[in-house]
Amino acid sequence: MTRVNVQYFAILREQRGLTSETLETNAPTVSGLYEELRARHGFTLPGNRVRAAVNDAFVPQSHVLREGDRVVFIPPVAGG
Amino acid sequence: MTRVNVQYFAILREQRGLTSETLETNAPTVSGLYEELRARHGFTLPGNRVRAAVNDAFVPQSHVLREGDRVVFIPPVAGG
Amino acid sequence: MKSFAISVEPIDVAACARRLADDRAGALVTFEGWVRNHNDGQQVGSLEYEAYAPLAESEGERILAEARVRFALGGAVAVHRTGHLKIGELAVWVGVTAEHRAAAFDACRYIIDEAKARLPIWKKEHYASGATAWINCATRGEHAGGSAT
Amino acid sequence: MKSFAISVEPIDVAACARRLADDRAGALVTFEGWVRNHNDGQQVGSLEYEAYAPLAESEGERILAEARVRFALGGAVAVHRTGHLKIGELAVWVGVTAEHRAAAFDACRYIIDEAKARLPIWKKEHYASGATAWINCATRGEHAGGSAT
Repeated sequence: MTRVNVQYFAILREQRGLTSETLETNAPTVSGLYEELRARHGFTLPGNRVRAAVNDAFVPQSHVLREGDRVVFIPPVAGG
Repeated sequence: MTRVNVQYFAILREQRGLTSETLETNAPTVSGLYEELRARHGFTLPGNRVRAAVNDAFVPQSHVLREGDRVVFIPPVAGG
Repeated sequence: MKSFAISVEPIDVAACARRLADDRAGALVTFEGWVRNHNDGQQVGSLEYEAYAPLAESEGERILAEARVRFALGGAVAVHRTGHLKIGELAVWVGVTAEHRAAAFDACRYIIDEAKARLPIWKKEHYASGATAWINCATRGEHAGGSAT
Repeated sequence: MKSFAISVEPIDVAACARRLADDRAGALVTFEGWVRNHNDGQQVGSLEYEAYAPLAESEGERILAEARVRFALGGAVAVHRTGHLKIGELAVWVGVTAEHRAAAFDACRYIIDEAKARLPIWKKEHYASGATAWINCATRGEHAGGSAT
């Protein structure tokens, strides 16, 4: 199990009902963690529409989680 | 003879030494008037580098002068 | 002071412009993004901006650095507001100086285009009806950090 | 008040921008032309601007009207200073609003490009050496009223 802190913004924050939480996961990667949380909380955004950041830097979906990581899932931005 | 008022700006004002004058001319057009004044006052700008305005509107070089016209000869502008 | 900032306070345009004063510069081009009273045919009553601030600021600095490499600039400063904004309020300010105006126009446009496409900043429209919507979250749009080119 | 003005007084940027406030506009792009401390490799100490004001104002209004026809604008305002200006002083200000930023950028650039090429406004550089020169008067450059395209 890996312990990570997850922060939520915008639509994910509203669907989760909180701004951050610390949790333990068996998911090896950030994409695995998103799918786990999506199933648990009913996030409407599919994983391929969400980017990820770890410790305040963008990371690829295949990024491997480490103990203590701060993870942020980033919904599509407003753009135009 | 046609009586016109001539206003000078920038390098023409400095070369003429005044900002406006009223004078009588036999020149039928603005370009003829410029050549007359250029010969008299030693303006360095050739006629093809000077535009003309009459009564505060741009006119072609062939514009025919009328009694009472206010004529301005326009040196090249600063541009860029 | 940082060149790119996220601000919860109203943006002080005069103070931003003063930071760009430069005797070698002949041109200042600025962009202001204002809260519009409509979008996609709907009446908008107000707009909420939410930012993932640490990453928005580092990505914003990266965009300004890219602009300095691409264009012959003097200075470049940008500020993005967060919070609940009213119609007409200033949401984002970008200012760029250069010796010549072409570089200033190109760089200012580059910065705002990249900022809109790449910064993790979201907006929620509040409509006259009382409904709200996170823009692009559930529909179209680029991902933060995606390329806009 | 006129949309295009020649001003012997310092340009009040905040007042100009206030005239463009518009709840339907999402973008304001501004251009400021500042007196640079150098030009073509020479140190410049100050700059004198002289305008044939009535024609500069009517031609300036024509340029703003052209921009309104070509681009989807909200408002457009421009002011050109005359007189003897110091380094860093504001010589010309152009502000354009639009629903969307692309039109505001394009229109602002159009207006300043046309203004520089077409308005009967001349500038005289004063150099550190004490020498002076009317820019372009005796050398290169467009004629006032000529097309810049």
